[in-house]
Amino acid sequence: MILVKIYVTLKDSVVDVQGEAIKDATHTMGYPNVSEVRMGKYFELKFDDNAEHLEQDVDEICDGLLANPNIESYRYEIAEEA
Amino acid sequence: MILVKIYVTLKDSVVDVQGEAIKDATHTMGYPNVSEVRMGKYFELKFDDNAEHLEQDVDEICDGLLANPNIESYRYEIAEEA
Amino acid sequence: MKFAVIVFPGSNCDMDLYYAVSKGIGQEADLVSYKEESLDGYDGILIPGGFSYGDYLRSGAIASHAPIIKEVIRLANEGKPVLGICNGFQILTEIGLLPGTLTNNRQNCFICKQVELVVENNKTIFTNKYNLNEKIIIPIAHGEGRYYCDEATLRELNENNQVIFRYGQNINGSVEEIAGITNKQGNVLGMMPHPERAIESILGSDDGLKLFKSMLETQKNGVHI
Amino acid sequence: MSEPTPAQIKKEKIYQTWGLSDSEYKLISEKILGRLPNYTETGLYSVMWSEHCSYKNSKKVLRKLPNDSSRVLAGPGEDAGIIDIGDNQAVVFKAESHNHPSAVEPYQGAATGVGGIIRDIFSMGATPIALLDSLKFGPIDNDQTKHLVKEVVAGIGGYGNCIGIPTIGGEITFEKCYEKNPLVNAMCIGLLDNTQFKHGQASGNNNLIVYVGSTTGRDGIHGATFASDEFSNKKKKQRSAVQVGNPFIEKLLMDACVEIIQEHSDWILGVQDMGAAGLVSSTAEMASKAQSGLMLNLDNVPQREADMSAYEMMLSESQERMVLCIKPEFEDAVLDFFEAYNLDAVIIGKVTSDKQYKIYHQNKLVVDIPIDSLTEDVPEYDHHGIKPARFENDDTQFEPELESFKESWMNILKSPSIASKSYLYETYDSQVKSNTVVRPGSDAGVVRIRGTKKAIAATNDSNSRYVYVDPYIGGQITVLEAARNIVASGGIPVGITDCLNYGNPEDPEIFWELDQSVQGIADVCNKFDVPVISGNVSLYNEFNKEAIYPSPMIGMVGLIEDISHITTSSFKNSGDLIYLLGSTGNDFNGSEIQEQQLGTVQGKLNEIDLDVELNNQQLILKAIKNNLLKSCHDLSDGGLVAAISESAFENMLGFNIQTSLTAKQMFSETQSRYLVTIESKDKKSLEKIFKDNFECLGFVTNDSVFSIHTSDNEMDIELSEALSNWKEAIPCLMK
Ligand SMILES: Nc1ncnc2c1ncn2[C@@H]1O[C@H](COP(=O)(O)OP(=O)(O)O)[C@@H](O)[C@H]1O
Ligand SMILES: [Mg+2]
Repeated sequence: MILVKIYVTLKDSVVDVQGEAIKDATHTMGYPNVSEVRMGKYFELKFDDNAEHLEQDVDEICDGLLANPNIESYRYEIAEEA
Repeated sequence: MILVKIYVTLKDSVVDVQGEAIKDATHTMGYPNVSEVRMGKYFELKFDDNAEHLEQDVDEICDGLLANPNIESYRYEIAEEA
Repeated sequence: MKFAVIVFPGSNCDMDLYYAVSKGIGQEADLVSYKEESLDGYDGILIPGGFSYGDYLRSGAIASHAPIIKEVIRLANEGKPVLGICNGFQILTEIGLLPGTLTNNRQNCFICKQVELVVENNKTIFTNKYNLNEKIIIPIAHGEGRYYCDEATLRELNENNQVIFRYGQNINGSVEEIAGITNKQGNVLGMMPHPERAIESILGSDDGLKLFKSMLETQKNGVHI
Repeated sequence: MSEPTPAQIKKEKIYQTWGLSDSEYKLISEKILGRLPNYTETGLYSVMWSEHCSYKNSKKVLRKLPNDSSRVLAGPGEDAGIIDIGDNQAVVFKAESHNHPSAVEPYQGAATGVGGIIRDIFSMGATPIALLDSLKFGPIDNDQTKHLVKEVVAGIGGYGNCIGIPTIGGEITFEKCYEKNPLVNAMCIGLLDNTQFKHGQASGNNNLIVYVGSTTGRDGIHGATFASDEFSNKKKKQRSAVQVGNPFIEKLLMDACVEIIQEHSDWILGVQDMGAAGLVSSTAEMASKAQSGLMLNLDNVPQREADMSAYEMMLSESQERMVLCIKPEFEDAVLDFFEAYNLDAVIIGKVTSDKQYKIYHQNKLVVDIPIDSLTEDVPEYDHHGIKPARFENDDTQFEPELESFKESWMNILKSPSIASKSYLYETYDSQVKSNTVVRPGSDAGVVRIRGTKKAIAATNDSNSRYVYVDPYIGGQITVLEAARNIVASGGIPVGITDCLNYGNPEDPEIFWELDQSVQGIADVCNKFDVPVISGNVSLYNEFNKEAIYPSPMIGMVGLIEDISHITTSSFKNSGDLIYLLGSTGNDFNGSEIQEQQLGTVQGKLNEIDLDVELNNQQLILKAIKNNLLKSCHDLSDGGLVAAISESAFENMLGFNIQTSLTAKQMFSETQSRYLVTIESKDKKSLEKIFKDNFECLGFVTNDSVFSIHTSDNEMDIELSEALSNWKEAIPCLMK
């Protein structure tokens, strides 16, 4: 079993409405020192061991599905699993 | 400036309706070796340097805002930034 | 004129579109499953609103991998009219037939209400029955309807008159109040508001009817652009 | 970890922690089984004998409610009741509470509440056509309540919008007593185009039991007993019971179930949703109703988590699951049918003739009990009611102080319970399916029935202040208010569903409130010939022993015979004449203005003359059928002040009125009144219908001013100022 951790984040040029709302909420909660919040997505995908072109597959899944290239970018880490 | 990366994931016992739908989609896309998908949230919070009880603050923000303790758990990493 | 209304798992405005075509303009419409692999014989493609695949992950993202999509792209490239409403618009951007992206409303919640739209371009196959700058009342019902694109794309949309509808007031944070756009060729329209819910005055407005009539008019008499 | 043995369960009284009393346990082991129940069996009894599933504390009271009329095709007992609306069509509706789950996890609690009530409707083979919701929270003056409101509303919208059923109405009120015990009631209405509905029955030896839908996990285990339990600080650990809704799967299930029932009724004998107490309650009820037994093999149940015990599987409340009973010769057809919808369906058991409930898990027989004992042998409790002390010294009639007429007027408009809720309900899709003629914002929501001239009006109403002040009259008022909303929209009330939300019924004072208010509801239903065809009881709504106000919620459905009768509450044109139908007394006890000025509600309520009420309803309907009314609005909270302002707002019109009422009486909440407008040419015709008992107040204007002349006062109010008080109150508080 192979575990792939994928992080999808909004490109810097795109306003993050949810992040902004969360930042405001942290201030109301009494944490004025939070100066920026960006919200992204985090995925854990498990692959059966026999994945041959793992990196290529992951790239394709990210480009085609998990991230929207117009507004998002992604990175990932591959970890073996028991 | 301090950068905190926060990962919020559904507890294992909670059904991940989005993850299931994404898994099915990866199969349609031709990656049958994806055996599980879990979807979570990823946050990047920037704190002004003068954060005194940083860990405590982050815990409070996570518990009270970013994660729903009924169904989610979280972990985080703290990194200095330029 | 024969329309295909594409039905994805989770589409929920498919019947509304079906009625808009069959009752509203008296034309033939078929509900066509996302599983189908051919759209031969259809003169127009309609992609309905709703929550395809629950809108999980990102609205329209999963639907863009359905088998039928290849055919939608083929017909679009052949110049057939393709109309995506709400979730349909989101799907059209996901598959790249239209530029930009629909993201969370500025208010960060779903909004359902009657809104005013301004017809920005009435020389299209979808809007030739409207007057230029006509103000029409059409309902919206979406949570992810804030149109976003980068500056270059925006410039191009404006230069090519691809912005077809703008909101009278910026209702959800869309760039330049954009509510609906076409592709460069003008045969693919995506819009967040629901013209198919505005075809009978008893339901609050019949301003959407002209959109469907425009498509029919074009089919009969060609486009007067 | 191994399960406790039967002897341990008895010795350590483990059953008590699951809500079974000593005497109930004794009844099970000594009378029913003649042996000690094992762990799984004890679990089954504890959920099936909970108040939520068995109504053991409320059955006696519920029998007061009439459930028959010439239109009733099915009453309580099925997943939902059915009302004939002619032309071989029927409406199916029910309301359900999800109070405790929403208190714990507001988004998912509310969402799964909506999901659950929708399943109750489509399991009858009906196509859901509308949703409503009744919500009660504490005052929005703290972050916790704001969070609760935001999440509950988001959960309701999240589910309803996604599945594509319009939310056409509801109510939202704020009261201190709901601070820790919010109420979340949801109602669904379905349309049956063929009145040959399916009973949820599992009959006929060797017929098969099919499981379809989502996988089973450990979610919501003991949700049903949890819903029947009082709430306190200590119980935070119950958070593990959270269920997560998947409206996407539910949409597939809904479409599939409606189709299989409508198109392939020969394949199936029964369909039931898995709601509270999941697999056990759905299968046991289906078999018990059909006088059959049932054999289930849990190894076939699709499982999401590893190593689930039989107990966990039987009690799981995982969402979006249904059970069907089918004929064996159609096994393949049924499984293929669901496959085409991308739904997992499996055979998990069969019907037997021995009336036993036999459950196998990992090749062992883990349950072997008489199936009827779960549903039929529940002891019924006859509680004793005592009139609470607050009803002593209650003969005073409150008199409001009007230091400033204008300020009092504005205070009514910005009171959260009266102020516009559009900020909240605009997050619900109210139009999907293109049948909604009247969206939230008028008196009742209205959906037309495509292909006919008919439409359905529906409303959710409760007025717990009045029920608190006088349970009997308050119960009456709740039904009357609902009926007026239907009538004002042009409909004839045809049926009711209810959610009876109360505190702990073992407290005699609370039981008295329950008993009295249900009597009030029943008496009005009988008088008006409106049956209660379904409903739900939610007791133990207490937090640290503080009970909510007695809060019966009435979901009423009306039939509009011709869409041309549909009437809304908003003024239409300047120059139209404004009439008040019904006489106004000094009714300030229990009113909004009393609450505002005293900080509480109290005092005696005047008796209601049901003949006058009925007569006024008929006059309104007659005027509507004669096409006279341009608008019609019933008077409720906030009296004439609220009603006339609300009517003016939608089309931004003003009015000029001159009334024989005093300024104070403008705030009176006397029952049985309506505010209507007509074109001036129709003056004679209207007055002929109304006969007496009305007052022509004045006329609608387009000069953006409310001009008010009472017998003892006069003032002008700017429309814009009134509007912003009413419209901005909720958004401001929510910020
Ligand atoms: N939770 C809700 N969901 C949908 N509509 C709502 C909700 N709350 C209030 N509304 C709508 O707001 C309007 C006013 O509600 P309310 O003051 O309770 O009406 P009434 O006093 O006539 O019963 C109604 O149209 C009602 O349907
Ligand atoms: Mg009303």
